[in-house]
Amino acid sequence: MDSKVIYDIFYLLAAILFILGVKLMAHPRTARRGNMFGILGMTIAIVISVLSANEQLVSLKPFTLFVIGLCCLIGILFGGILATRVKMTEMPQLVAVFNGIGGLASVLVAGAALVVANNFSVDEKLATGLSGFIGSITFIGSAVAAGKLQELKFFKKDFPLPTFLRHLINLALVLSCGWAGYALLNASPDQAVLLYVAICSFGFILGYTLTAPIGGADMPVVIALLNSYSGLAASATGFVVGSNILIIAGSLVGASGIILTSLMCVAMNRSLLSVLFGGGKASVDVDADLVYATVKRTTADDVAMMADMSERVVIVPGYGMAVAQAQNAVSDMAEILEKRGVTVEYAIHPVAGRMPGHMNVLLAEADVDYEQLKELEEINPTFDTVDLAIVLGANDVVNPEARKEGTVISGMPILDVDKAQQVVIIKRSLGPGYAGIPNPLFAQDNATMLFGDGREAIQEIIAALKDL
Amino acid sequence: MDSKVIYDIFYLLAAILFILGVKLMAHPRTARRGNMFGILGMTIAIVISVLSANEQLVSLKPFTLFVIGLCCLIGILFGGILATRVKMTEMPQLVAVFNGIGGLASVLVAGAALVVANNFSVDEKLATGLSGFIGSITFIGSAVAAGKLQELKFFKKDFPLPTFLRHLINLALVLSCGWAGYALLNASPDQAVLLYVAICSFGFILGYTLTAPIGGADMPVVIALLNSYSGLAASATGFVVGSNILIIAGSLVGASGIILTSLMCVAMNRSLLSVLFGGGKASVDVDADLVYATVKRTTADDVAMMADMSERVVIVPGYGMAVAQAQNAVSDMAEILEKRGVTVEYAIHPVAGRMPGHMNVLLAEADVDYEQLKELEEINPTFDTVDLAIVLGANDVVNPEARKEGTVISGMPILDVDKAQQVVIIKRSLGPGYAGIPNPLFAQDNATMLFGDGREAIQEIIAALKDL
Amino acid sequence: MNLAKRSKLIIMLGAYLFLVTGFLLAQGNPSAATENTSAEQSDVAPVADTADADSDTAADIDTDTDDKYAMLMAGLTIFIISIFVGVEVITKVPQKLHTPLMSGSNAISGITIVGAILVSAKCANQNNGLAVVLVGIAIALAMINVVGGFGVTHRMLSMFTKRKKAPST
Amino acid sequence: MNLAKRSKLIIMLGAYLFLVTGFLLAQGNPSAATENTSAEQSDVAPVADTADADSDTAADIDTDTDDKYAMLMAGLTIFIISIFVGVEVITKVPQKLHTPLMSGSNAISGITIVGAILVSAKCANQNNGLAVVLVGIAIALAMINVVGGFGVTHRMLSMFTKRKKAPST
Ligand SMILES: NC(=O)c1ccc[n+]([C@@H]2O[C@H](COP(=O)([O-])OP(=O)(O)OC[C@H]3O[C@@H](n4cnc5c(N)ncnc54)[C@H](OP(=O)(O)O)[C@@H]3O)[C@@H](O)[C@H]2O)c1
Ligand SMILES: NC(=O)c1ccc[n+]([C@@H]2O[C@H](COP(=O)([O-])OP(=O)(O)OC[C@H]3O[C@@H](n4cnc5c(N)ncnc54)[C@H](OP(=O)(O)O)[C@@H]3O)[C@@H](O)[C@H]2O)c1
Repeated sequence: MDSKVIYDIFYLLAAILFILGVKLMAHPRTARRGNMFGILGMTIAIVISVLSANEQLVSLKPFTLFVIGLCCLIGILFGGILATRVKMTEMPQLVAVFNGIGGLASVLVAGAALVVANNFSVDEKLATGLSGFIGSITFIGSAVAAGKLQELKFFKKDFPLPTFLRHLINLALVLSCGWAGYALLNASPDQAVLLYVAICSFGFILGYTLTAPIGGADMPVVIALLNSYSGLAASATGFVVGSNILIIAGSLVGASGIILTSLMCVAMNRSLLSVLFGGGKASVDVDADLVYATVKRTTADDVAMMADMSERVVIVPGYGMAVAQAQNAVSDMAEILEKRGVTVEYAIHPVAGRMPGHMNVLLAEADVDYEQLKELEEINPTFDTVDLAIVLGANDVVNPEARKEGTVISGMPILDVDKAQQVVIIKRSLGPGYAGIPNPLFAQDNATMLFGDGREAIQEIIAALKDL
Repeated sequence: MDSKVIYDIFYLLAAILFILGVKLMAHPRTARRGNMFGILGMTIAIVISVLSANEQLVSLKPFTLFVIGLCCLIGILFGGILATRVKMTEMPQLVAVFNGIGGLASVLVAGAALVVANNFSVDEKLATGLSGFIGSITFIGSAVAAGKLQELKFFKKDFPLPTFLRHLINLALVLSCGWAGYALLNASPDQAVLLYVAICSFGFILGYTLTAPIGGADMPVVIALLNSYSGLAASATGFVVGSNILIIAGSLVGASGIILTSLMCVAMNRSLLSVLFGGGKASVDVDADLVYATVKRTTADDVAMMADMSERVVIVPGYGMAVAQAQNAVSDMAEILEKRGVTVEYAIHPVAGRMPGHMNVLLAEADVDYEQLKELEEINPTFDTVDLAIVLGANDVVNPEARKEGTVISGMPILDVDKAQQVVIIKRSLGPGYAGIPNPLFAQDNATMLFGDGREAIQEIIAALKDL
Repeated sequence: MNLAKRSKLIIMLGAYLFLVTGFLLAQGNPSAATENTSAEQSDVAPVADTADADSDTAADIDTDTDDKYAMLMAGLTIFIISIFVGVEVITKVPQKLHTPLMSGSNAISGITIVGAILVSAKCANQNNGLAVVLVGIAIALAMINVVGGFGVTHRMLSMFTKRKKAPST
Repeated sequence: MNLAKRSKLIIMLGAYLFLVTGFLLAQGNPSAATENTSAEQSDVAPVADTADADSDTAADIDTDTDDKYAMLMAGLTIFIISIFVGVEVITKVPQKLHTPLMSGSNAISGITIVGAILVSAKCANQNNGLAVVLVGIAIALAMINVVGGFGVTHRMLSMFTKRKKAPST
């Protein structure tokens, strides 16, 4: 009894550390400490759980402890490799992978708890079913999302079924899960395990049929949603094993995921339903050639000259910067310009790139001071005093069409780049961005295009600047 | 069992309503809805508790239900009378009275639970002891605070004992409570009740000895602190009767009180300890006559003239406005000035008056639009464009001494009234305010004094304005 | 603000440590634990005390005291997380609404009325009429707190929402 | 912002209703309740089932199922209040830190490892080696989640705190 008290107090302490950790994430200065709080909380929780397991073990003791230790080591090894090796541009995929892994772990834990349980109450069975259901959807859904973002062949091909049939299949799967879950509540232990396996299998299939038809570019929303699910699965597991820390930590993650999801949807001016079940995207009926009739080209030398003569330059990065991995080159260019007395700022749109905060992370990787990164509300009123705006691989987030009615991006707040004195757009072609519509900004009087890969173009500008 | 589920879900709903209610308090527009949420939550909680009590009753059923109903009615009656009859200027006292009543209720409930308990565990006994201890301190402490604020004779006389002896007595009382509480944990049921009575008696005395020596003007801090205590007492009672809603609601109140306490202390630049145990106030060693050598007087007619010729007038209300009940007169004066094309604003210092938000409530009562009320950070940078500042019964919050080192108010942020073109100070004399130090503002070149009761002075100005 | 934040942290950790030490003290006291068990045995109603004896060896059986303990721990968890909610929510209330906040939260602390009503049933079941009357007083007091607190808050807030009226004189 | 606030409310109420209906469904099912009791009786360990029979009449005696139920309710309460804390705390995180927030909260969801370790003891106590190995896999997976998530968050945040370096070329 006494040791249990101490354990529980430490669990509570761990929960407090998690909450404080997230709280400290509210500022770049304290965020690192916040992460440390999280690590500390997790370490405490794991150590305490091992201690209490050790105390409860009456048979297979050495074997179990060995398995726990070994598996922890394996996890640390692989987790460490993933954390240190993966490129910053692959962050969205990595988060998806972690999500999926977390979901699968929930499935396994709840399943194992069910197998060894001898007197599960109805509500514990309900929690087990939920845990399996959510966890399995999260697992496969995240795998699909990661595959699409990594642009793996397998996930690229279109989903073969028509929308109506797809919805029907999904509905059937959900109903089957519901039925299996209901049966689980009344089932004998042996049946229960079988039914649990059924729920998880349906969940796995559902994870695929739900996410496979969603376009690769919508994946970030899906990932945030699945992040939320992985938290809910952890919470459900908490109800299964009767552990408050799982409930608290899981609900924190659940809240975080759902908030990020809704922020992304708001910033894109789309509803979550239209992201998940399609129907949001209208077909392109604007004639791109007409829009682009007056497009002017420019050269790296000209851009360098313009930049050098400017007082204030704003760089607007977008998904193309991530694709081209141009962040370091951009940072170097900014440095050179600043040495020449030019004020350089970055305008970061909330949904630039493919995940929330994507551009911030990339630019931070390139050692850009976070004070230089301006958010939309902050920089938009000052665009008319900007001498030169360099749009680097951004498209939708600077598309003035968003101000009109009736386009797919109508209502989405955009960066008012078109109000700058001069605009240079760096991209490989006149191809559209994520939303698939042409951008009249490119043909504006004060705009010129610099065609080419993002990083190469910037490097050419740097070379030209050095020659000046 | 089934009805219990429904009850518990409704309790949870009530808790959610409380949280949402406080959340909605974040804006004047939604605050009323927030209060309604609170009322709804409380109604649900009470109805559910009566239903579940009705279900559990096996003997004395009609009698008990009658008592519950009757007592509820009595409570509603008296509560209603207090809520509707009490003047807005007496708000601080009223809050103190409610606090004390809540604390006493906690004492009684925990006591009754102890009397009828047959197998209280150690922790429930601990919670009972805490509930009695905190509740009894809250009860008497609040009574003293209310008495002091109402300026009742009985509470006015100085505490007769020297500081050192006082601390000793307090320490002895706390230790006695600790001893009684410790004994309570191991006591048999009969002993337990006696020990509980002892704890509460010590608590009652402690409530008096702790608060009686604190100056009347420090009472608002004490009230906020006791507010927090009454919440903690409710939480402790929740542990005693095993009810989560009490725990949640109580901790909300506990957090609210402690935050208000710390905000007040920060705004006054004093530590909580110095408020509670004295020692913060230095004796006045500035010669008031010297400071006030160059004070100039003015008349209501002159003030009316000055105000009429101004473009922008700022009214700075203080505790004196509350004493003189001048809020309606002020609002009328502002209206007349506005009709004559003068911009009128109010500068509200965080600790003007005697409780947080005191001035806001009074001015709101006088139908002043809350958009006109400016907070310190907002209005301070603009004081040099103010033509006339009318300081009405405020003193410390406009005392430039706060900018110097070594005075009792050093470091307290003040309203920069002295930067205005003209300053008129309306008060009855050259007497000091709450902090007890002279105010060099009164003798400044651009300042003139209008001596008299706040309301009468304003009414004279109004009359003069009408004659212009 | 930074100071306020830091003080918040300290307050929360303080409250936590306060509770935890108090609790540990109570638990760490072996005589208290025994007393507790014996009090239970003198119970009128049949409690499943027999299970207590062999419960320490079997790993996953909940006994009565274990459950009571678990409830206490859950209560403590709820308390601490609610304090977090409270702190987060209340720091967002602007200064000008601090007086209504104070009276409103005051009204919420009248929630003890629920405790009073629940206890009244226990008192009555033991045929303790006097205890019922005592609890009745508590109900009346808490009700004053509730009605008065919410009423006065409503009165204040109604003033805040009104627009400027025509001059009274 | 107003939209975000409203959606928050809806989300929370939604989650609440979702749980509550699921739960009511489970409780409202009488056959489930009987099945549940019979499953308990076939239990290996001696549970105090005898107390169950007369517990419904006596008011203040906690039985085993009652306590399990109370724990569930407490869990639900903790869940909902934690969601409030989460919403309050997370809405304060600025946009620029959303990617680290995502990976950090991801790491926190690896808390299932605690559940896995706790369950592993139960599996071992039933001499179910296979179950232990299965749970072991769960431990490894959750550990990847934890270490990877916190690691990558740390890596990102370290970049955020660094000042501008000298140009690389
Ligand atoms: N951030 C999020 O959380 C999130 C989540 C979901 C969806 N989205 C959506 O993603 C979009 C983001 O807007 P955005 O403006 O950042 O990107 P975008 O509209 O997708 O446009 C990216 C542009 O980058 C160019 N590009 C690609 N590779 C390049 C390379 N190697 N070098 C130079 N340019 C390259 C492409 O043009 P070329 O092919 O001609 O080079 C493309 O037009 C928004 O529509 C948003 O709604 C964002
Ligand atoms: N708001 C809070 O939460 C709170 C809490 C605790 C302490 N405090 C303290 O209270 C003080 C508040 O500052 P304050 O400037 O508002 O008030 P103050 O410094 O206490 O000064 C009030 C002034 O009003 C004058 N006065 C009194 N009755 C009057 C009447 N009928 N007509 C006209 N004038 C009258 C008094 O001067 P005469 O006697 O000459 O008329 C006095 O100098 C601060 O020191 C603050 O720290 C505030």
